[in-house]
Amino acid sequence: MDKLGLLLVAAYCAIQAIRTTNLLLSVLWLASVSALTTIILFTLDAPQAAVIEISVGAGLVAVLLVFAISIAGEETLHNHDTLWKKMLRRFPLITVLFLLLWILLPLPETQPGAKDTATFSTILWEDRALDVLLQIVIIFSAVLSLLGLLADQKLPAAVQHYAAPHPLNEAASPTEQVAIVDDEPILEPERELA
Amino acid sequence: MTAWLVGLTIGLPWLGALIVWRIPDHYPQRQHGIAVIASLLTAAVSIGLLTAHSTEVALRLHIGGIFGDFILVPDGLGVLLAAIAAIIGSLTVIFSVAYMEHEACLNRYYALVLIFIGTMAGLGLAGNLLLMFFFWEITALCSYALIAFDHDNPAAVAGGLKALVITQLGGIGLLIGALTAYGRFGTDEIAVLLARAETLPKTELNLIAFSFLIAAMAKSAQVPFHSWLPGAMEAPTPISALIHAATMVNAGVYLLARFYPAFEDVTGWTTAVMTVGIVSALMAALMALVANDLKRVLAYSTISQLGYMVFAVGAGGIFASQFHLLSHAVFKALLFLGAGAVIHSVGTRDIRQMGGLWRSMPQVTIAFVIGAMALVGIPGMNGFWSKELILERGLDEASPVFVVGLLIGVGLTALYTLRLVWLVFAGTPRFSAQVHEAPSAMRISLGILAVGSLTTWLLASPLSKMLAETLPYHHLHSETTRDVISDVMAAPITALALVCVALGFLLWGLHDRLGWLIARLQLLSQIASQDFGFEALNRAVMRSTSTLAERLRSTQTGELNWNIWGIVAGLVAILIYVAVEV
Amino acid sequence: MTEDELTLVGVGILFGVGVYGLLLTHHLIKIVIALQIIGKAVIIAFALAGTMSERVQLAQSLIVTIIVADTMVAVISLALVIQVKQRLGTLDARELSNLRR
Amino acid sequence: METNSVATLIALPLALSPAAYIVERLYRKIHPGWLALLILALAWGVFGIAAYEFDREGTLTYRVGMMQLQLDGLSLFACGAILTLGTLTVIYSLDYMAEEGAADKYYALVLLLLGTMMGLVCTRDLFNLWVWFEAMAISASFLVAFYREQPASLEAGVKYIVQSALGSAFILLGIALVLAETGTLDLQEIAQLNQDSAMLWAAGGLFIAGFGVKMALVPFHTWLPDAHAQAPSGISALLSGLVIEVALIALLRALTCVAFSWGTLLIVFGAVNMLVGNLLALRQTQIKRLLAYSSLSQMGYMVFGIGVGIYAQTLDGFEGGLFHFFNHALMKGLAFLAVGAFIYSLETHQPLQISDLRGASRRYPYLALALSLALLGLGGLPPLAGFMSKWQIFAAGIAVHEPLITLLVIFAALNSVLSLAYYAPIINVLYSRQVQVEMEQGRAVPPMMGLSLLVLSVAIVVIGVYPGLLHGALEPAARVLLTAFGG
Repeated sequence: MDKLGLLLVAAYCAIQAIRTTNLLLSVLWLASVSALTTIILFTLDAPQAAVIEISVGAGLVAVLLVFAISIAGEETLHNHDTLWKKMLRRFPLITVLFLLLWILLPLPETQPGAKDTATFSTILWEDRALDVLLQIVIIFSAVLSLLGLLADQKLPAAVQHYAAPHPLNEAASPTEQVAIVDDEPILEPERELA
Repeated sequence: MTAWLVGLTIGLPWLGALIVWRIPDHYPQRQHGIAVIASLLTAAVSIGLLTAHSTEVALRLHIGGIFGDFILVPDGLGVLLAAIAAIIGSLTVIFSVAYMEHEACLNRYYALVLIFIGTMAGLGLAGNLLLMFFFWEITALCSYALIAFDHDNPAAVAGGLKALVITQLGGIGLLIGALTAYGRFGTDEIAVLLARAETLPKTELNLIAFSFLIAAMAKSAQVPFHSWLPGAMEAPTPISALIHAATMVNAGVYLLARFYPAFEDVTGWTTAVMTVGIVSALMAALMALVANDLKRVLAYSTISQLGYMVFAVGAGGIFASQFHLLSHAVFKALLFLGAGAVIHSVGTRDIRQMGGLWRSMPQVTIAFVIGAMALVGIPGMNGFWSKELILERGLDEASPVFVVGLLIGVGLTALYTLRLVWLVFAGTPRFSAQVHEAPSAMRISLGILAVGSLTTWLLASPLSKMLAETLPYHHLHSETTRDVISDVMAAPITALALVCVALGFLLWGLHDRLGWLIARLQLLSQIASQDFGFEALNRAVMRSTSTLAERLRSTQTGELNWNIWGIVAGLVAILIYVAVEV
Repeated sequence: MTEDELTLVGVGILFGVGVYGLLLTHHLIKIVIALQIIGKAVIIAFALAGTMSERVQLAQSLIVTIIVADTMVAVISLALVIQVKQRLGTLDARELSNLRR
Repeated sequence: METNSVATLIALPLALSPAAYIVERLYRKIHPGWLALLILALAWGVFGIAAYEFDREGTLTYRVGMMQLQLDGLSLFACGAILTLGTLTVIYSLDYMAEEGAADKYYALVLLLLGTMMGLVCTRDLFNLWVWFEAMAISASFLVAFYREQPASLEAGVKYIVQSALGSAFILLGIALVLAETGTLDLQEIAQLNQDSAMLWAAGGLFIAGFGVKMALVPFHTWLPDAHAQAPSGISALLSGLVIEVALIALLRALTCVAFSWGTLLIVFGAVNMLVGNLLALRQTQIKRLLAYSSLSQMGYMVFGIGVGIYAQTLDGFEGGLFHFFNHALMKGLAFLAVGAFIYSLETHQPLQISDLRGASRRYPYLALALSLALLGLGGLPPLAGFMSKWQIFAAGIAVHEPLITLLVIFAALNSVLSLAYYAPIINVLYSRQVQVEMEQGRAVPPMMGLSLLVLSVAIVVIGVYPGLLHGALEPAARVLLTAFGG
C-alpha cells in the first residue's frame, strides 16, 4: 500500500513537472519524482539501484536539464555567446565524468533475492557483463553523437525562420507527378547573428 | 537439340537486346542492323522449333525450395505462339528500320522489342506456372515501356501506365490461380494441373478457372478490361502491330486454350468464356464503327477478333481458336503496319483527315486491302477459313443467341472495315501533306505479311496435326486442310456469314440514304464512342484512390505530439485485441 | 488484488502521466522531462518485477543499464534541442512540423 | 558449438569503431572510411568462418557470464544481410561523404550501428536484446540528424529520438512483465516454461507496439518518412534496408518467449501497412520521402508473410518474409543509393523532387537503369528479386487454404499493382527525352558509388532469375522461427 501511495505522490509530482510553465520548477518536480523513485526502489529491496537513481536520475539528469535550459530555454541568443559556448564545450565532458562517478561509487552489498544465484555486483559485473560492455558502446556512441551535434562549427550566416508552414509538397495530379515549383524560398533569412 | 532450339528462341533475342542496348545513338545503322539480325536469327530458330515440337520437357532448370523447377515445353500451343512472336517480330523490326528512322533512343527501343520477342516465346513455352507468370509479367513490362517510349508525351505515359496497371490487375488472377494449384499439388507444373484438375476441391478449381479467365480477359483486352488497348495505341506503330495485335494480346486466348481441359467441366465456365467473347466482339465492333483514330479502329477490331477467339475456346474449338489466332496475327500485323506506313507519311492518325491515299501509295493500299479482306472474312483469305471454323463451332456447341451475336459481329466487322478502308484510301484527299509510297523496308514487311494473309490457311493440316499430337489433355483430332475446306463449304452458317458480310457492305454503301437510321442510333453511337462508360469507371476509380491518398496524407501532420497520439492509439488497439484474445 | 498488483497499477499511472506529458506538452525540454518520467516508471516496474519473481539482484543490475541508456537518450535529445533552439530559434514542437505529408 | 567466432564477428566493428574515429587524428593519410572498410572486410572473414562452423556444427554459441550470444540460422542470415548492405554502403560513402565533414564520427557510428545490429540478432537474452536495440537506436540518432545545419534534419532527429524512446519504454515495460511472471530473461528458458497468462499476453502486445515503432508499423510509423528522407542517402539505405527489418527480427525474438497466436495480429498489421504505405506514397513528389513511405508497404509484405507463418505454422511464410527482408534490403538500398548518386551529381541541397530527374537517362544511363531496376523490383515485377519473394509470401498465404487469407493475398497483390502507380511515373520521368539543365551539367558518378550500385543491381537481377540461390541460407533461418513459434 505504501508503495502505491508513494507512486501516487510521484505521479502528482510528475503531473506538476509537466504542467508547470516554469522550466526550472519543472526540473525540480522531476528531481522529486526521481527522489520518490529512489525511495520506492529502497522499499522494493533495490538499494544499489536506488543510489544510482538518485545520483544519475536526480543528479546528473537534473544538472543536464538545467544546463540545457540555461543554454536554450531563453528567448534570445544574442547576449550569451561566450558563456554558452564555454558551457557547450564542457557539456560532453561533464556527462562522461558523471557516468564514471557511478561506476566508481562504492556500493553496499545486499542479500540476494530468494531465486538469485549471486549478489548484485556479481550479477552486474559477471553474469551480465555483456550489458555492461554494451553500456560502454552506448556511452561511446552517445559521446560521438554529442561531439557531432555540438561540434564547434560555423553557424549558418542567418538564423533561419522555420516556423512558417510551407506547402512543401502539395498535391500534384497522380498520373503526372510534377513537383510544384517553389517561387518563394522555403527558408527566409530573418536576422543576422553577430 | 530441342533444348538448344528452345534456349535459343528465348536467349537469342535477349542477347541481341543486350548488345543493341550498348550501342549509343551515334551509330543508328548498327542499332538497326543488330536488331534485324537478332530478330531474323530468332525467326529462323523458331521455324526450326516448329518442326521439333513435342510433349517432352526440353529444358529443366532446378531452382529449389518453393520455386521448384523452371520448365520449358515445346508443345503445339507453345511453339505456335513462339513462332508467331519471332516471325512477326522480325517483320516489325524490319519495318521499324524505316519507321523509326531518325528517332532518338533507338537502342532502348530495339532492346525492349527484342526482350519482348524472347519473353513472348518464353511465355508460350513455359511448362510451369511460375515461369509462365514470370514471362507474363515481363511482357506487360515491355509493353508498358514501349507504349510510353515517348516519355514526353503525357498521353503515351498515361496509356503505358494504364496498360501496365490493368494487365497487372489481370495478372493477379493468374497469380492466385497458380498459387492455388501449387497449394494443393505442391508443384506448379502445368501438366500436373491438367492431369489432376478433377482431384482439386470444387471451390478451388472454380477459383482457379475464373481467376485464369480474369487474367486472360485483362491480357486479351476483353470487356470490361479492354480500355487499356486503345490507350496503348500511343505506342510507335510497329509496337502496336507486334505487341498489341499479333502477340501479347493473344496470351489470354493462349492461356484459356491451354487450360481448357482442366476447366471445361467447371459449372458455368464455358458459358462465361463464350459470353465474354461475344460481348467483347460486339461492343468492340460498335466502338470501332464510331472511332476516328486509325489505330484505335484497329485496336477495337483487335478486341473484337480476340473476342471471337475467346468465344471459340469457350465453345471447345481449340483448333479453331488457334487457327484464327494465327490468321489474325498475320492480317492484323499487316493492317497495323499498313496503318503505320500511312501515318508515317500523312502525319496524322485521324481518318477524317485522310482519303484518296490509293493514288499516292498504291502498294500500301493493296496490302492494306488484303489485310482488310482477311479481317472481314472474304473467301480465300486466311481470316475467312478460321472465322468460319469458329462460327461452325458456335453453331454446333452454343445456344442460338450466341450464334446470332456472332453473325451480327461478322456484319459489323464488314461495316467498320469498309468504312475504314473507304475513308483512308478512297475518295479525295483531305490533307495537305506531300505523300509518297512507303520506303522499301516497310514494303518488304507489308509484302510478306500480305502473302501470309493469303496463304497461311494452307497451314491448317500441319497446325492441326501438331496440336493434336502434343496436347494429350485436349483430346484433339487432327484435321487436314482439305477437311477444313470441305467442312466450311458444307456448313450452312458459312452462307449466312457471307450474307452478313454483304449486308455490312450494303449498309456502308447506303449510309448516305440511311440518315434517319443513323439519327435514331445517335445515342448508341455516343455511348459507344465514350467506351460504354468503362473509361469513366476507370477514371472514377483512379480519382477516388487519389482522393483517399490525399486524405490519408493529411494525417501525416508532422507534429510530434500528434505522432505520439498515433503511437498511443496503436498501443491501445493492440492491448484491446490482447484483452479480447485472453 | 495483491499489493504487487496494486503497485503495478501505480507504475501504470506514473507511466501514463509520462505519456500524457508527451501527448500534451509542446515544449521540447518538457518532452525530454516526460521521457524521463516514463523512464522512472519503467525502473520501478523492473524493481517490482524483481520482487515479484524474487530476483531483486538481477532486476537491480538491469536497472543500472536502463538508467545509463535513458540518460544517454536524454543527453542526445537535449543536444538536439539545443541545436534546434540555435538554428530554428524555437522550442515549440508544433513549429517543428515542416516535414509533413 | 561453443566458439569465439560469434563474439569476434560482433566485437570487431564495435571494438574497432573508436579506431575509425581516432585514426585521422593520428595519421592524416588514413581515411576513416577505408579503415571502416578494412574492419568490415575482417568481419566478412570472421563471418565466413562462422558460416563454415555453422554449416558443420549447427548453432554456435558464445558465453559471456550467464548470458549467451547465439548464432543460429536466423542470426547467420541476418548478419549476412547486414554485412552485405553495410559494406556496400560504406564503399558508397567513400565518395558520397567525401565532401561532408565529420567523416570520423560518420564511419565510427556506422560501424557501431552495424555491430549493434549484428549483436541484436545474435542475443539470447530478452533484456540484452533491448540493450542492443537501444544501442542501435542511439548510434543511428546522430546519423539521422547528420546534416545538423539543415532545420529539417534536426526536426527529423528530434522526432526520431523521442518516438523511439517511447517505443523502447514500451518494450521495457513488456520485459518487466515477463520478468515478473517468469523470473528469468533467457529466451529459450522462458519459451520452455510455456506459461500462458494475461501478463505475458500484455507483454507481447507491448513488444509489438514497442518494436512496431522502429519497424514502422502503421500507426507507429510517423517518424520514418522524416528520418529516412533527411538522413544522408547511405544512412537512408541502412535505415530503410536494415534497421527496420532488424527490428522485425528483434520483435520475433521477443515474441518467441510469449509465443501465442500473434499470427492474426501480424497479418492485420501487414495488410494495413501495405495499404497505408502505398497510399501515402502515391501522391508524394519528393523521391526520398516516397521511398521511405514505400518502406512501410514493403514492411507490410514481410510482416504479412511472417504473420502467415505464425498463423498457419508454415515454413514458407517465414521463408518468404525473410526472403523479402533480404531482397528489400538490396532493392531499397539500391534505390536510396541511386537517388543519393543523383543528389551527389546534381549537387543539390533541396530535397530531390521527382521532376528534378527529368531526362536523367540521357546523361546517366546506368544510374537511371539502376534506379529503375530498384523501383520495378520494389513494385514486384519479374525478373527482379522483389517478385520472387512476394511470390513466396503469396504462395504461403494461399497454401493456408482459408478464404480470408486468400482474400488478403489478393489484397496484397492489388497493393503491389497500386505501388506501380507511383513507381512507374518515376521511371517515365527518368526516361524522358527532355533533359533538365541541371542534369546536363551534373558531374560524373564516382567509381566507388558506381561499384556499389553495380553490385546491388546485378544481385537484384540474379536473385530474380535464380531465387533458389538463397534457399540454403533462408531455410535454416525460417526453421528457427518455425521451431520458436511452436511448429
